[in-house]
Amino acid sequence: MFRFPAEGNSDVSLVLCGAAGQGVQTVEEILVDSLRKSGFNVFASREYMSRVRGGSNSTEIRVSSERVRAFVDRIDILLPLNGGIRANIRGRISQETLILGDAEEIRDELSDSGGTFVHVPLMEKGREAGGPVFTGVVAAGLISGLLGIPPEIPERLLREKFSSKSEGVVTSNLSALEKGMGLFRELETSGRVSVEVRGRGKASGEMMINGSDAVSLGALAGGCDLISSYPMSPATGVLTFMARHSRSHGVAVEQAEDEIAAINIALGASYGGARAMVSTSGGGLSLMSEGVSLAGITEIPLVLHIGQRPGPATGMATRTEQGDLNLAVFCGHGDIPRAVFAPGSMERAFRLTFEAFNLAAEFQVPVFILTDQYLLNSFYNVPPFEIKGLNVERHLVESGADYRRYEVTESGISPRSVPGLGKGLVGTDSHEHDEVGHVQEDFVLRPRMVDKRQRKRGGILERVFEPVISGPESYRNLVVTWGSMYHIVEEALQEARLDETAHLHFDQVFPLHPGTAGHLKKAERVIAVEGNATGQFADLIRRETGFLIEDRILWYSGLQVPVEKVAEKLIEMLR
Amino acid sequence: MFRFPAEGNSDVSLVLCGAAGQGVQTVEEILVDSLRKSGFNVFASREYMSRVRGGSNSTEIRVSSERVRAFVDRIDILLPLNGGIRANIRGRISQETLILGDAEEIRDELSDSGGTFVHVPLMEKGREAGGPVFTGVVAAGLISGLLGIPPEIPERLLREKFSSKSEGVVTSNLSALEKGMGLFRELETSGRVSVEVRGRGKASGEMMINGSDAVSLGALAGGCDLISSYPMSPATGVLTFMARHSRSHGVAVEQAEDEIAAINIALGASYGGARAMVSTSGGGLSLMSEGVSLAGITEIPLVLHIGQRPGPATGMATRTEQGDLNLAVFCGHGDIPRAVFAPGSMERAFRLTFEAFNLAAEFQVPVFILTDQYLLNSFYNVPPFEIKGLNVERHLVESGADYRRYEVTESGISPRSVPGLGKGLVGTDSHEHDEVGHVQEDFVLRPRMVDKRQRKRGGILERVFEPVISGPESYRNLVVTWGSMYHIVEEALQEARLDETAHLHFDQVFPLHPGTAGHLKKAERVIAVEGNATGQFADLIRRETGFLIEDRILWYSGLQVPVEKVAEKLIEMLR
Amino acid sequence: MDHRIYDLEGIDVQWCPGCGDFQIMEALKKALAGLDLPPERVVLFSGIGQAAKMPHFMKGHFFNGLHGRSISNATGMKVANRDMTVIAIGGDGDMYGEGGNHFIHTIRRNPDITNLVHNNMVYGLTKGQASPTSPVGFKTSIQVDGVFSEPFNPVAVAVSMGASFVARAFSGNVEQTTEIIKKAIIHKGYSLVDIFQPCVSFNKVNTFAWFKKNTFDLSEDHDPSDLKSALERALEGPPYPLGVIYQTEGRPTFEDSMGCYHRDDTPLCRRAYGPERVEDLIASFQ
Amino acid sequence: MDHRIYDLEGIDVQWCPGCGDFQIMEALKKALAGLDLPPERVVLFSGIGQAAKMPHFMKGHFFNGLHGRSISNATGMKVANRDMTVIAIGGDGDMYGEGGNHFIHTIRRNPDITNLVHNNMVYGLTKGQASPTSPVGFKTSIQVDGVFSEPFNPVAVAVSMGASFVARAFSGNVEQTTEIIKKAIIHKGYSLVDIFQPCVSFNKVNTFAWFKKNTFDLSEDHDPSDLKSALERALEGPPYPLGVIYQTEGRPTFEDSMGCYHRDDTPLCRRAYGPERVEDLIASFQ
Ligand SMILES: Cc1ncc(C[n+]2csc(CCOP(=O)(O)OP(=O)(O)O)c2C)c(N)n1
Ligand SMILES: Cc1ncc(C[n+]2csc(CCOP(=O)(O)OP(=O)(O)O)c2C)c(N)n1
Ligand code: SF4
Ligand code: SF4
Ligand SMILES: [Mg+2]
Ligand SMILES: [Mg+2]
Repeated sequence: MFRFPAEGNSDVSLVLCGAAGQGVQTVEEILVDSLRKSGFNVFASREYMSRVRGGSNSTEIRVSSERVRAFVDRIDILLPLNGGIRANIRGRISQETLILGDAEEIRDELSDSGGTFVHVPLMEKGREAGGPVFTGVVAAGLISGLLGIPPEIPERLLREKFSSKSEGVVTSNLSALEKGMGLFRELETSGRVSVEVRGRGKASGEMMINGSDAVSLGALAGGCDLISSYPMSPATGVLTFMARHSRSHGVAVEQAEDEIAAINIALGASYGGARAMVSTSGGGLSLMSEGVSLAGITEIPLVLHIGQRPGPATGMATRTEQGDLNLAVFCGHGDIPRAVFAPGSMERAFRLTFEAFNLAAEFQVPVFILTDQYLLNSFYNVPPFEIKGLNVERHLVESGADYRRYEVTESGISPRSVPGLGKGLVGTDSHEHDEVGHVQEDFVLRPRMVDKRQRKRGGILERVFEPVISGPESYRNLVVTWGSMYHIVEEALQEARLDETAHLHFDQVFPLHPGTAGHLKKAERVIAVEGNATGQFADLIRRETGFLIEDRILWYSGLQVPVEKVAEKLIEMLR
Repeated sequence: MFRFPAEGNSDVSLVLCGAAGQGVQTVEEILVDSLRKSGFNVFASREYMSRVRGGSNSTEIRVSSERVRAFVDRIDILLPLNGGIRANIRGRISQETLILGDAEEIRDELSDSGGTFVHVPLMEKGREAGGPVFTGVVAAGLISGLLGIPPEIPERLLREKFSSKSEGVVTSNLSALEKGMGLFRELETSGRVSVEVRGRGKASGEMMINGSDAVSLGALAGGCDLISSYPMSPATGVLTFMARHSRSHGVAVEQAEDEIAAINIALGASYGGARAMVSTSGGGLSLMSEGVSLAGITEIPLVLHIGQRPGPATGMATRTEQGDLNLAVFCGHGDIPRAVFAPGSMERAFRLTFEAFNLAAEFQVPVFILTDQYLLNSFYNVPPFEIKGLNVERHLVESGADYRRYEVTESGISPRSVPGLGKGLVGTDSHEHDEVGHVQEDFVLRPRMVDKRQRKRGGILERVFEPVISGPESYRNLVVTWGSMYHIVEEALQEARLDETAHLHFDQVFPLHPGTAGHLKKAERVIAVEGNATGQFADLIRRETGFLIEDRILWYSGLQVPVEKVAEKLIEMLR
Repeated sequence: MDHRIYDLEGIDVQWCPGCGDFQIMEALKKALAGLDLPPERVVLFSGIGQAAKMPHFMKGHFFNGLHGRSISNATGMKVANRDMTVIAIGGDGDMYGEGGNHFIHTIRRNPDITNLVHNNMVYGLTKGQASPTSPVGFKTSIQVDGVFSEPFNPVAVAVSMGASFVARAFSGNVEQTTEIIKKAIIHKGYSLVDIFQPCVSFNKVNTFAWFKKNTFDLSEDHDPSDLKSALERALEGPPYPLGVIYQTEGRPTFEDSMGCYHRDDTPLCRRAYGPERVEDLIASFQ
Repeated sequence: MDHRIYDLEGIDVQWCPGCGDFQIMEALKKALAGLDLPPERVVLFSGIGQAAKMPHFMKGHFFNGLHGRSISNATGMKVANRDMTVIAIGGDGDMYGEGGNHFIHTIRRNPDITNLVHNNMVYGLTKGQASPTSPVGFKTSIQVDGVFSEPFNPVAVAVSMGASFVARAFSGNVEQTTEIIKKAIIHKGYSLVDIFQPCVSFNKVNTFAWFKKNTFDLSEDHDPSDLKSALERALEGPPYPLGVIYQTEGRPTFEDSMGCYHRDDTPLCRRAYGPERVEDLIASFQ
């Protein structure tokens, strides 16, 4: 008999998989929503192929009494909706895996997979409910039953979802759901499975949100007035979110002809006083490099959201990696002050995107938010974002008649006005320029202006966010991470139960917090965990602090590294 | 009385200046050519404004019995052809400066400059010779006389130059030249000036070449078949050179609509078997970043010549800086093996560009040549480039029927074929791909392919050029430079006469030679001299070796740092 | 030649069932085979998008490059080796959006390449955003209030620029599309074939039925060498005429103008320059 | 309003004596003053090139950005603040070469900006390479055997795309140029004014005299609202007609379509959102 959570775990890891366009996403939506509304802690992470139909995509859903925020390898229950199950899923099936599948569809594909296959007649029940399209909802019903979700919750969701459709559609869906629950009751009666996740009730008032929406909310909260971008996975979600709320929330949204137009429209708008952003991936940022350089010399604020995916070039378009750190820190020609954030959680994605707009406005520099496909397409429940105490700082002044856009100041920051805000004329120039903004070939002015811009680095450094340290206060080993690796390593460390090992996580990767070297030097052994092939962050740390992190756990398969793999490697290295 | 070379110098530094389009360039050409043909060692360096007419440009010409290869601040003789002399020239005039100018044109502009103004009626003599356009040639005659150039040399040059023009034009020019020489004889008779540079005769068989032409020759020698680029100062010279010799030397030349097309045409051609290059500046490289990334994953060889100028953005379009090192090393998204050369002399510009083609072909990676406006627009005499022993290695194989373009090998290098060379099909892909080149979303294949590409870093590192060390073998102080800074610092060290100080120069800046740290650690004090605002190379050294070069002499005025300034700062720091 | 010579075995074609891309691939294979061109003579270039995946589904040399840049890659290839038949394939976003500048300037250059644009009036691969050719009012997840910008008419722009070969086809008519592609390949110079292609997943407006209804064959008596009437035809629609809209013969090609072929016809990959190539130039600096 | 209100004192205008750019600047100043627009209402955008230096030589707000990108910058500005008169200035290389893709797509978008292109058929600032509009055969230091590619006809492309205002002018005729620029500014939507401009330093073919000889005023009876005859006019030449070639009124502008103005007319720089703006959205995730 299968009991979940299994011995030693507090969560159940359920994986749905199936062809694109075959309803996996519907099942996922109903389940995730129902689970959260039932008060479970839920984590869900999607991986999908770069194609529209067919193939095989999957979603991992972890259900727990504790908070869950990371991707694991382990599959407790696998629910394949279609055949053609891919190696990345097969390889995760163990003796402990219960596979609930319809033999009519899956046939003997998984017979030698090592898991226990239990036939559930999803398709037949779907047909009974009204046709093959309802198979997914049958599956949702089965799982709802399994996890003990009160039936009225998914029922209500289905009613809402199909409220605009005919009564017949609603009835068929409800019937499919009920048939799925019936399948569970049969399983239960047969005594083959039992699931009990305790602790329901706490998460029901929380937000269930993914990285893409967290970044978008942060941007809107930060006063974003305009986004112009070119669609590119995995960064398109932010553009889509903004488009959806464009009219209701007063934000201008443009899908440009290419990334170069996108950044230049954004810079033109920012020059005109809009709080502007772009959202793209590494390839788009490569194309925007010249625009970043323009932002550098013109001192026009700009927020760039970069959703990383494996490169070089097209790489793996719908997959994940942390391979664009070097590009974010160094793109554009010439010396350009900037800041780069890399949030490790939904809360930080929201908060740092919010902060990015203020920082960009205050220092008149480009500010990057580095996320990745994994973070953007993962969901979990979080307490509602706190907005009290946050202020949108526009950092604009009315210009006087003799306004000088590039007045040289001690901080390097020139009071910023925009056309139409005051009496003065506002000039901006991509050449080296004088205080008014006119091009000059003056070899005394040039270093003065360079120095003025470089002085802003000091101010940016004062605002830098501290890295987060967790684990024992006095540690011998220190694991260093950035961006989406945060929760993976947090959980891996819990699982690995390593003594004297702490975790130092960076949500801001450039500039580095001045305390960085101090933390590193306290450890006897430092290990970087990164999602790229060379250890870009470890190299950056060495550049900034001189500290060499020799031990690196580097992962670049295209999928996020699972908790267990990190734990395993850490144990190997540290025990 | 003025005597040149002045006490303590072995060279005379002559500066010509005047408005664009006013003949400064003609004077410069005649003089430089005549001097070299007379056997003098000559160095000439041009600085010019980003405009077509007017303004004030200048050329420094150093004439010496020893080799001269660097820019100095000192002006021994100033010859202004027009008024409107700019601050960067005025500021260099000292009590030792002899100004030969026509009061009719210069008026009292330089009366409080500190130098000694001697009126020479250049304009009147020009008019006598045939009109104001001949003023420049009069000036050339004056200087020829002054430096003791045998008259027949400039005469012959003028005859050649105007051979296609009417006899009248030739006669007027020769008459102007003679009148100029007459002016010198008057000066001499008056006993006010005497010049004697010894050591004539040695340089006459040498090449007089600038950086732009040295890079171009290196490319042609390296087998360059195609260059596609978009004009951008200071990199256009290479494109122009190739265009001039396109038919005679069998190279395809295309001015593309933009830099993105330029690099993609080059990559298409390289895929097809051409040895291809692009030439651009930092802004163009920003735009090409995505193309660099494409070269990375497709493993298509490409040579990129980057003529640096001050940034960010448009910056100072016709000026010099070393500000694009970060971009060259890190541009493009994802992890991309590459090599970056930064030649410090004409010989190295030739040789390293040559090598770049072989290296790119062998490792199937992008190879960068980082130069700058200073190097590209400076001339000096060098012994004829040695081509014996150099071989163009195409590194191509005939494909068999089952050819696999991305065969995984131990070295990471897959034997490269191109369409039409053999029986096989040649596939290439910007996605992660299998050995044949087809896109695959395979999480086992992905790291295998990443590792294959990364293994090439090992091979590239084996080929790395050693840094050049000069000065005492056991040193306490070490000055570190790269690129065009080489000769400046060489001369500055001679001038500064610092004990126990050596000079470590890098012609290849990425990857770094494994011996780098060893050299650095031997010194008690290390000083980097760079032409940018942050010390990009010093930061890169720290990233690669952990060694922090705290002392940095950074120069970013837009003009090349003169020898004296470096000497002065080094003395300040080291004495 | 049997067009199945172009089949790639054991592959998983990633297009949606019912997508017009299948038929375009069929037409291309038939056109190539019909011209007796074996896969070893053909180089397929593409960018990124659904259409651009084609080189992974059929035989040939191939270069699947960046989004929007394939005609530049193809132009370089054609210079490197004039013996090859060069085809550049992509979607409307790829060729007219991201790659718009190369589209214009490749027309000006006139390399002997054939450019097939699968014009489904939508971004397929990235799941349904508007493309430059989407009709005004077309609603998507980003164009929530419907497309605002005027659609791009590639045929009209190409004709107004005097492109040397401009045609429009519809994937639903494989036979005609095959014939048009053949003509495009035979044409010496840049040939644009804009191919209407239904995207069953994301374009519920410009469907197979819509294209069927809104297209018609150019009458036999259209003279594609007549620029004026070609322009009229290019601006016409809906319904849109299908066929060769404009063609002008005899314009020299880009690659033939390149200095590298002035004295030597050898493809660049077979050249064997040594450094002695610069001896004369070194001397000229002495 | 006296156009000298636009004069900037104490500056060194960097154009060559005799360059057509001077006259275009004069025409622009006169047009603005003629429309009673003070410099505080006007924002000048430009890229890089000789033409693009103009904002440094006259009064106004200005944004002198990158080579080729100014119309994108200008579009963003117009969204940020619809009260401003936005002019984008550049050369033929800037607007049709490096910026070619933005040219096409800005036409589609139709923001209310005026685009002045100083078409001297050469790259001036970089010393004489061919531009997209250089005539075939034009010899330069790079096009040593003469230009090979067909010249770009911006007017024909713009008209064939249905740009809402398309005109051609000649710098030598300041009065007519002034009138055309006025109309372009008044026109609500994207207006292209392609202005023939002699470059005395680098274009010895298309000189003042050449332009004079090869242009003529559009007759009074040309109806710029008639697309068909506009297209004919656009393709005509040499000699080339000068004047407003095509104009269509009433097309909505890009900026007016933006969601940010759906409920609120305030320019974006004056908005005062606080984070409470997302309260409802946060709730929707609960
Ligand atoms: C530089 C860059 N930007 C964006 C993308 C994402 N992208 C891939 S395909 C595509 C559009 C596809 O549309 P289309 O070219 O019309 O082809 P279709 O899928 O419709 O055949 C986009 C935006 C990318 N790969 N590269
Ligand atoms: C990205 C980039 N590429 C190239 C350049 C160099 N560049 C500056 S202006 C120019 C062309 C100028 O020609 P045009 O736009 O016709 O203006 P004109 O000088 O003729 O008025 C070029 C190639 C640049 N500044 N930026
Ligand atoms: S998404 Fe559209 S274009 Fe892409 S394969 Fe499917 S139907 Fe074809
Ligand atoms: S180079 Fe030509 S375009 Fe530039 S200012 Fe001189 S004449 Fe005018
Ligand atoms: Mg499409
Ligand atoms: Mg021009």
